Amino acid sequence: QSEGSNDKEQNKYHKMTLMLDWYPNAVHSYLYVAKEKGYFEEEGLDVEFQFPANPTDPLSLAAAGKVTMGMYYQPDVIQAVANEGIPVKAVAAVVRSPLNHIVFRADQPIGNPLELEGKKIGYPGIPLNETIIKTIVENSGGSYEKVDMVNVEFELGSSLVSKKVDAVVGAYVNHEVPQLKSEGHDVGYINPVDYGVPSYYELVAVTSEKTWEKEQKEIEAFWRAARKGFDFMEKNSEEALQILLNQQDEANFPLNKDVEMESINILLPKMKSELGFATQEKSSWEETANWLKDNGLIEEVPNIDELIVNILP
Amino acid sequence: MDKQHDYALQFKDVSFYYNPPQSILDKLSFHINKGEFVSIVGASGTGKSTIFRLLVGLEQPTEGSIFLNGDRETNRLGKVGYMPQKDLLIPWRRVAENVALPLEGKNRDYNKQFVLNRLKDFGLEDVANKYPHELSGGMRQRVSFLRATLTGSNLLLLDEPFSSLDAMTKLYMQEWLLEQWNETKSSIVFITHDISEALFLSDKIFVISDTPIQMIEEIEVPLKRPRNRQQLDEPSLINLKNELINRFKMKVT
Amino acid sequence: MDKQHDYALQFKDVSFYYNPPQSILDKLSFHINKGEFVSIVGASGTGKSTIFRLLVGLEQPTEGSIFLNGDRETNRLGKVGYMPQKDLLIPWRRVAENVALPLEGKNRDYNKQFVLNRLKDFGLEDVANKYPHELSGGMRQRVSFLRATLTGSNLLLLDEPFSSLDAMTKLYMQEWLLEQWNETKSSIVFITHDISEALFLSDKIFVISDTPIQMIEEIEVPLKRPRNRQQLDEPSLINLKNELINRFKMKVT
Amino acid sequence: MKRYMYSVLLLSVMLITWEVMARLVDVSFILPSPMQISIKLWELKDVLLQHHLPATFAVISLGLAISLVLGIAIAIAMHYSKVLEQALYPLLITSQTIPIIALAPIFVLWFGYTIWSKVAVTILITFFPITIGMFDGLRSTDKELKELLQTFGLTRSQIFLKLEVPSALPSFFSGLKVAVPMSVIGAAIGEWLGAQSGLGYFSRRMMTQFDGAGVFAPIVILSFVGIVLFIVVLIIEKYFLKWRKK
Amino acid sequence: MKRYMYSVLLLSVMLITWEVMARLVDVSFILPSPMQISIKLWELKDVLLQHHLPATFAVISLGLAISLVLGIAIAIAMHYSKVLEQALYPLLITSQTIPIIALAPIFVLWFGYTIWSKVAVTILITFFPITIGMFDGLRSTDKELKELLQTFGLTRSQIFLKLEVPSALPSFFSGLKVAVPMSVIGAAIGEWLGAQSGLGYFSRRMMTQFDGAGVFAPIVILSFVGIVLFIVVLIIEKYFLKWRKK
Ligand SMILES: Nc1ncnc2c1ncn2[C@@H]1O[C@H](COP(=O)(O)OP(=O)(O)OP(=O)(O)O)[C@@H](O)[C@H]1O
Ligand SMILES: Nc1ncnc2c1ncn2[C@@H]1O[C@H](COP(=O)(O)OP(=O)(O)OP(=O)(O)O)[C@@H](O)[C@H]1O
Ligand SMILES: [Mg+2]
Ligand SMILES: [Mg+2]
Repeated sequence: QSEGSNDKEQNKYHKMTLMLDWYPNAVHSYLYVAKEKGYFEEEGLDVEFQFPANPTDPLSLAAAGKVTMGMYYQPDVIQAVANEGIPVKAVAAVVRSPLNHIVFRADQPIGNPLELEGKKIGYPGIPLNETIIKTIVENSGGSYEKVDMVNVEFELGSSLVSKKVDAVVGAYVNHEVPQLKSEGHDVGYINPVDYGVPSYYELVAVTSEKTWEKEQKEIEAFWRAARKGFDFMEKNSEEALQILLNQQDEANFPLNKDVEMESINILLPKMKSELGFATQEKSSWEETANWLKDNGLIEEVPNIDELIVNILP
Repeated sequence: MDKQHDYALQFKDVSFYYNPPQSILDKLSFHINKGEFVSIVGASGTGKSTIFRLLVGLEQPTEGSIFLNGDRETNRLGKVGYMPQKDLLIPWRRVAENVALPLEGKNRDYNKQFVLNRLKDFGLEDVANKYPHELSGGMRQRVSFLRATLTGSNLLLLDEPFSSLDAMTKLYMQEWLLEQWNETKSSIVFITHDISEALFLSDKIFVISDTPIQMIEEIEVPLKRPRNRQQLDEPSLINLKNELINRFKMKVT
Repeated sequence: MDKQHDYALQFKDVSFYYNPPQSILDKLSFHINKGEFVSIVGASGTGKSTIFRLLVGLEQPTEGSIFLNGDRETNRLGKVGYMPQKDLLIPWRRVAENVALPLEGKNRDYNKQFVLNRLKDFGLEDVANKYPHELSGGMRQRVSFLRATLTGSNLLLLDEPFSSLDAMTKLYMQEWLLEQWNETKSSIVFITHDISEALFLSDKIFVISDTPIQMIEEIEVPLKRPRNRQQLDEPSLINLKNELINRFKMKVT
Repeated sequence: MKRYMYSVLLLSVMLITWEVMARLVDVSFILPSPMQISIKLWELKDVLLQHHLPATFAVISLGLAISLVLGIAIAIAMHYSKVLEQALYPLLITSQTIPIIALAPIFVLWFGYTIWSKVAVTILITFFPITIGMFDGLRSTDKELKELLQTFGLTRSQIFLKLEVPSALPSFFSGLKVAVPMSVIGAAIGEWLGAQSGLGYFSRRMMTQFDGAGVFAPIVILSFVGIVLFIVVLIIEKYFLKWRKK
Repeated sequence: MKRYMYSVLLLSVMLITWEVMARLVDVSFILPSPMQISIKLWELKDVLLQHHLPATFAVISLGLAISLVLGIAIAIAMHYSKVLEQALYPLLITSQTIPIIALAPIFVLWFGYTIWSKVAVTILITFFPITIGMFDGLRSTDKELKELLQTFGLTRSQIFLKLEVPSALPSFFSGLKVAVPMSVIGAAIGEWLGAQSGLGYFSRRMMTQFDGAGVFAPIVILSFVGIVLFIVVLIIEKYFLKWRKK
């Protein structure tokens, strides 16, 4: 009998999967808050989080309809839509400026992008990172040809500290940097926005066109709940972090509290928006798309109106 | 079914080809009486084994008919006892299970006690639970022979059954075979290359000379039974033997 | 080296064990004269092949000495012609290359023409370039025999060389062997289970009765050479044969 | 077992050398020492054994089970249909010479991060040895024995069950013994490509944590799974082929 | 070749079904059609054949070459030393039952993104079949033939060259035929884990570009490499074992 009622309980909720951009860390606190505090349930949602094994899985699985939404990177979304016609829509902007910084070992400091010439730079197999390096090196008057780019997939930190590469791009100022520091590896970083890279949205949420058609209501409900989570995170960042930390068990990505606290502090200003958390601005998409076009990463700027939906509070 | 004379088996105008233009049997007729022991001798590749394959039903004559116990039979599978040249025991079955194979074909709930009794008759009760590879060559031949008799047919075809035995075991097996034949009262057709063996064992020797086989020459063995090996050393038999040997001294290249 | 009588080979008080307590040879002495053809008969497992293994140098006597051509030899490998029971040809070598093996042991630049001439002598020139699997059983035996003669030794040991041949081919090979022996004038020791074969071929028959072998009974074959097979049918030989057969009618189980 | 003495000795020497080397080099995220791995294994034993091992084991069992059903069915079909054999056998053989595993990433797109993407990789990698083993085994049936059973009047299905299936077993088990370690590898590769639990997933994930011992610990368990499964197959084989032993 | 008619037919049917399915589904990043793959292959032929193929081929050749030298040497050493055999053989067999490939990511840490990390994976995966093939082959030498050659006075090294090595060839080639497709898989897996060029790398990279046809195109070439290498081994084998044929 109790099993039967359990089934009914579950049927009440709409099942949803969200693939994070990475293993859970401070940037996802609001999601875990929303889950823990029951905000999703209030909206009638049963949300499951997945973590990608492949850097591109959040986008490709969202596009293939294997997950409801995926967290991805604005420039990469634009490329996928423009170049391959991947049928996705961006539904929310989560982090509104680049976290992706160029990280180097402090014993071999790199003061200016010009010094990247002749160095080995590790990146996680995403071409955008090549463009970032190209943009900052060339804006500093250097030549991209002289930079040695190495695909290291997810092993950014390990390749840097094991001296397989001299610097990495694709590492996050809010994660890898404090993480490496806490492990005693002294590192420095360069913010690409300082050298000509547009301040693109680091993290957006995407879904497939088909999923949007079918589950628009639920997706909107999702972001209502997420906003509540974000409000909570903003006001009680320590408690929000604790909720995240409680979520992790040994099976998950073990997090360092100090690292994550620093991360939240870096993140909060980059996530906040006057218009409301997760809202999107067409201008940001246009600016980024044009930068990509100028760098030959896309041939045509896609129709932004079709690409994004702005879910207002 | 045409009822013919009461022969154990009869070929009537049988022709057979494996690959059509090349004929192996050409309108061959012969018969074997009930209770007779007949040996077939002839050079390699003339078609002796083919005659057996036809008899047991693995091949069908292109023309002509084959009669078993006077009845014309087209489906002969399971009706003739056949003991191939190699002992061909199934290696993962114990002796008793190997022996029971022809019974399993007819009836999956055969009488196990019956099999054990037969094993006893053949002096094989001690090895009933052994695997074939635990047996000596002579033993395996006896198991194979017993199995052939369990088809229930009174006609047994033996295709060079002793050719791979050493000389001593062979002598022993020949005598054992005669004993069994005496007791079971079946008809036996026996292919061999060994003239002494044919003389010692058979009532008649069928001589095959050429392919395609059109006729078979029948030679009566002038010996009474029971026989003993010394009789082979009598001058009349030595003459018969040498005559046969000379006829078959094939070109060995 | 002690110079002894001029025997082709001699065992002097030879003892041998594979697994120490169990003795195979016990102070065995015997000899074979030059040019003699000797057959060894005896029940299975008595140690006939072991005598050969000692002779060719694959085993060393635990006690006693072995003499070849009157000289005491401890390293006998390569000095005695040995033809094993199976023909043991190397399958990826052509006939001529197989035959040349004993020469390669001594000298890597042997005379190819010499090998071809020997092949001709043995009627094998047509198959010189064939692979062993392309040959009939009788052919392979001949190749193996020729190879054994090329060790250059006048002593040839043949371990049941014809046991796996069919009866007809065997008769043919026996006659061929006698011819070769006549021509090469070597001494031959021949292990067999077939009494008729031993009688037809040898000057003497060595009879082995029990393990450990302490002595060998020698029986002269009362036949002049050249022989023909009909002589085996003479009453005196038939008696000798039956006597030997009765002695060896082993228990076949 | 005295005959394994040298192996055990060599293995010990290798482990000690590794331990010493690891201590000398002292960068545990590149080269953790056996001791560190053992400690990590002990620390993580609950989560590894209760959470990740069952996930991986489910993949392996499902993959092997489907491969077995599919492989045996296709082998039997090929055995009975000349046309099927001529059509499929060359393709099966050829498929073995191509790096079919390179297709694995596609499965993630087809099946998402469900168990099925990993099961598919496992099937892909185990299907061939099982099918070929079974088919070659059926084909190896002694033709003369088969004819003999026909002369005893046994029906086609009796001959199949009493002769052909038992004849196929040795070759089938050879195939299975190849497939079983492969299944572990298939599950691990599948988990690298997309998973949320499983030993392969955990190992890869520890890599991103610079936790060398954590990378090796699940591999040790995976190896153990491989060895245990292999031994299970050996035991089953021994049972079915017990007539072969002395 | 009439006997391959059904295979070719089946293959064609499969390709056509795939093409039709792909057109119906019409999401080329999940399921590109054979036609799209062919077109992509043609477009990319220069960069694939001139840049990535040589990189992968270098990995395969180096890996196979080292495996061959090492494997043959160890097989011979085991053949001549009972102690070595007893120490190594059980470990070699056991190593086959464990998912040793799961260690591949570690190589990236040890060798960086150089060719050696991929070569190491290739060696890891090809070493075993070559060693075991050679060793089992040497061990399969007919003992009676060996003794016969001793009685002819041949020395130990003559017997090794004239008898044992040729006796080992069939089993050695069986091992090599297993190793060759494995080497292609090893190189591809090695390249997934960290590389800057190579067909495996390119395929994975196209995945990040959502270019389905681009994922498959290098796999087609990899398959081709596998088949060609396999045929080369078949030809060499046929040459050495030509005495076996009719
Ligand atoms: N299945 C077959 N298909 C085609 N030809 C065959 C087949 N079996 C036998 N033959 C041919 O038929 C002829 C007779 O063969 P068979 O086996 O009956 O000879 P045999 O007298 O038994 O010879 P042996 O004494 O060597 O056993 C031979 O030329 C043989 O090559
Ligand atoms: N390598 C060996 N190690 C241990 N014992 C052996 C070895 N070779 C033979 N024997 C034993 O030595 C005895 C004599 O064997 P041998 O092969 O010499 O007999 P044989 O007279 O040639 O027998 P057969 O007629 O069966 O060939 C047998 O009991 C046999 O089991
Ligand atoms: Mg025949
Ligand atoms: Mg012997």
